[in-house]
Amino acid sequence: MALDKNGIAQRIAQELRDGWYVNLGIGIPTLVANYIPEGIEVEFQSENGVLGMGPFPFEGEEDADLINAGKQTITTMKGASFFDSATSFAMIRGQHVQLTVLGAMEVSENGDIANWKIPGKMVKGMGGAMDLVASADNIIVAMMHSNRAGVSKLLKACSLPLTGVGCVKKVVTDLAVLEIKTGAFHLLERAPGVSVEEIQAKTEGTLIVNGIIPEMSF
Amino acid sequence: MALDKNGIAQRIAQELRDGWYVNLGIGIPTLVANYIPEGIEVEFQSENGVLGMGPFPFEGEEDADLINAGKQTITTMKGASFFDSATSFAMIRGQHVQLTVLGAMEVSENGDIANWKIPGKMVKGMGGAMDLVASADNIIVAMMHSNRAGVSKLLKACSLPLTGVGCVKKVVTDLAVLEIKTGAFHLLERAPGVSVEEIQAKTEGTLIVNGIIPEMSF
Amino acid sequence: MNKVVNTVSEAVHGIKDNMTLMLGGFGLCGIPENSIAELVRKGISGLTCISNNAGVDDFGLGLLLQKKQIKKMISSYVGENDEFERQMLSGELEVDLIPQGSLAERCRAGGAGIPAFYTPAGFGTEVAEGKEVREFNGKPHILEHALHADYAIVKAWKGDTEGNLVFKATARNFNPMMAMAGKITIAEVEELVPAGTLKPNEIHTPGIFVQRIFQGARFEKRIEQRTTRTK
Amino acid sequence: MNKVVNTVSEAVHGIKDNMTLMLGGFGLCGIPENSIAELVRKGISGLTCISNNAGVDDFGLGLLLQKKQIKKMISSYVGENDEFERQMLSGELEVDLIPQGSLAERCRAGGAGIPAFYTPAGFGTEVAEGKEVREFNGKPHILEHALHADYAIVKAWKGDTEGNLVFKATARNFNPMMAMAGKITIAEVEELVPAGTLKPNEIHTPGIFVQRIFQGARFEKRIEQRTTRTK
Repeated sequence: MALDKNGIAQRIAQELRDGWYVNLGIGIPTLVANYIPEGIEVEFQSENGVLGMGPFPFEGEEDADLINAGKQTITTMKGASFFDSATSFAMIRGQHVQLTVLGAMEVSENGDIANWKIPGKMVKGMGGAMDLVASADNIIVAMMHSNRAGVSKLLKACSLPLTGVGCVKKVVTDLAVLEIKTGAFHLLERAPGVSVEEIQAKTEGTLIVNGIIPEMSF
Repeated sequence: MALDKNGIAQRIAQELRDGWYVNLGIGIPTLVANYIPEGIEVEFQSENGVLGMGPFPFEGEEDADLINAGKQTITTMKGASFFDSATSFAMIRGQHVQLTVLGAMEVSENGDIANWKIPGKMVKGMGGAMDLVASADNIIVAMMHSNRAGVSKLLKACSLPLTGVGCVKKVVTDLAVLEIKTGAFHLLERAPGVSVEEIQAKTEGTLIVNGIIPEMSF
Repeated sequence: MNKVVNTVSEAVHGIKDNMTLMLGGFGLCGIPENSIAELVRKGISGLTCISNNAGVDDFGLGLLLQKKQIKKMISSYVGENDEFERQMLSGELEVDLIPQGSLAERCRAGGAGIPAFYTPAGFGTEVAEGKEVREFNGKPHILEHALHADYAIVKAWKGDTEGNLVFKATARNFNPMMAMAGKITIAEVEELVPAGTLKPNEIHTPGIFVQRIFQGARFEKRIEQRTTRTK
Repeated sequence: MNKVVNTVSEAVHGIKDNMTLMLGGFGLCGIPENSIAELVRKGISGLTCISNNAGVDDFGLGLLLQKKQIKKMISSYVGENDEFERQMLSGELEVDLIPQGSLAERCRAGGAGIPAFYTPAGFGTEVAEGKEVREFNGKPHILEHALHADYAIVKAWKGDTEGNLVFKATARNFNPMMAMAGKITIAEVEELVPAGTLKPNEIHTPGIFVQRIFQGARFEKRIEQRTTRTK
């Protein structure tokens, strides 16, 4: 059965390593914070200027001056720090953040990503996404395998304006975990009960299936 | 009579304007702080990371963590701030400092300055001088008119390695106040009792003497 | 060096039609709301606004957009504003979208006398069109230029009479870099204190970057996405 | 994220002959004196040291110079050190002199992922030799590249177990930028406090830039130019 958004987040959380600083994008990536594996300590950076983000505040304890990059009210953990936007992107561009998780509209088999613009229809802007994808060594895209119209989001080439080129290394969708290398999507894991055939059918880009593909385990 | 170092500093202090941020170099420039005209408020920046420098501390009140760019112990005034070296030079390079006063070994008639190196003999380094002279709109050089061997320091062309090109606008020496423009030293004022002839004799570069040259007044 | 002006009207004095402004803030967090209200009241138009976001329909820069006082926006993300999207898609509003990190760095560069720098952000995208590309350490980078403004308007938590500023939490965001990059920088603060009150070690923006400072009459500090958990 | 190491020996573990180090400080102010002493003790040699100054004959980096452990210095001002001048003029020591502002900005650039930037400092001088010159706004600028180091060693006033740092007065100087630019950054602090003790708003260097932190056993904090006035 395909994963829901929480399932995707939970699977991505397994990629976390002790001691990492992590930037989580808006949407599914934000949910990753709810599934940090036991015994592992990570710290969350938000590009609007905070390191050591904590959970949402209790009602009545919201602070208008304390938000994340999604403009949501947040709290901070012990050892948190605040800084300006230039310093925040110094952390990102300077590769001090070990993992970036973000959403996408399209990902191509060579690791291109598009997530900021639909010409003539929607232009919200790239926010920090272009800096994040151009800088980070370790980028995981969290998204549904197909869009609402049922069209694959894992493509031979992106059709939408790009956010970054050749930068995505791993994609976790509701159906699968895929690694991008040698110009193709390499299938690593299937969602529980989802067949290789279904993944193949819903992947427009080149899919490499090597040997037996295990199910994700939680 | 030629001015002493304090006289030079006192004359330069007359150039200060209310509300200016000022960077004073090591040596004669440091003395300028002792002669701020009445009714004028200026704030001193030191490039090692302090704005709002005050006088030297009383004996026993020195703080090893509080020094100026000459490594001397200092104090701070009300409203002072500390910052890192990158921010300090952002102030300088970004032209937020209204006046820079520094010493020189040589100045040329087109505004070049040399003050950091004597090949084969002395190489102390340029410190912040190259950033200061390349950035500041308003640079005054404070120096003796001739060196210890009696050789003019106001030259047609500098013989020593340059600190900056075409950047010095004004020079105040023990003998004169001179403006640099149109590729020449323009004599503006004489030290009390010093003749135009003496200044002419001790200036190797082109000296323009236009009309009657007044004595400096203190 | 006393930088205090008594009213918001005095603070924005000199801002004229068709000027370029920088405005601090991220979303509605840390925005100079008193100054924005005054610009709306004065009806200054044809403005080019450099600001990470464009407010929401009825708050922040959205208020200036409603009145069509903005000619051009230079931002990184404008996704919370229907009127913005309408004006942009209809071509009434010029928009220059810039990666957030490049926007922050370009403002800092403007204030720091760095005319241009290389960044990997945006290579291979629309953002790189017409820009020089150069490889460093085997990785392509694009050349980005400094941004400057006639006036920068920032919002701080506390400020002293000399223009020294302290920001609170994530309301800091773009404010410090924009303070550096304005020909004239106006700071509105929640609390104006005498010089000497703020510890020199804890000042975020030294007063040298600020030309005018005033205590805002009222701060709504609206929350854009109130998000809570249950006990 | 606990970054605490217990001894200076553990802190400098992994620093080997011929590596490139950044060392914070301006003159003798804000230098990591415990770590320097340990490098002297361990006899690590062939070092390239990026540091604004080179200490004095018998303190700071001067101690490493005395023992000829430094192959190359990258500095802006080295005028307080006779042994330095002797080694440089004799050719025993390579020296790369850099304008102080460019040095600071190049360290920051290294930490911030900016591979290169333009600055007016040094145009028309020896410093510009071999460097690209480009005009911006009618003024010539030179291209300067980012600096990086295998290890950056900084000194802070207070630090917490997560590596967050606060500096005191002008002992801040180059320390924050160098902390950003080290592959591994070691912070020695006068006072090590538990996480949560330092206010998030008052932290100068966020812990993300620091990999190891320890409380120095002893700080001499020598004054280079004791200057006083009389009452």
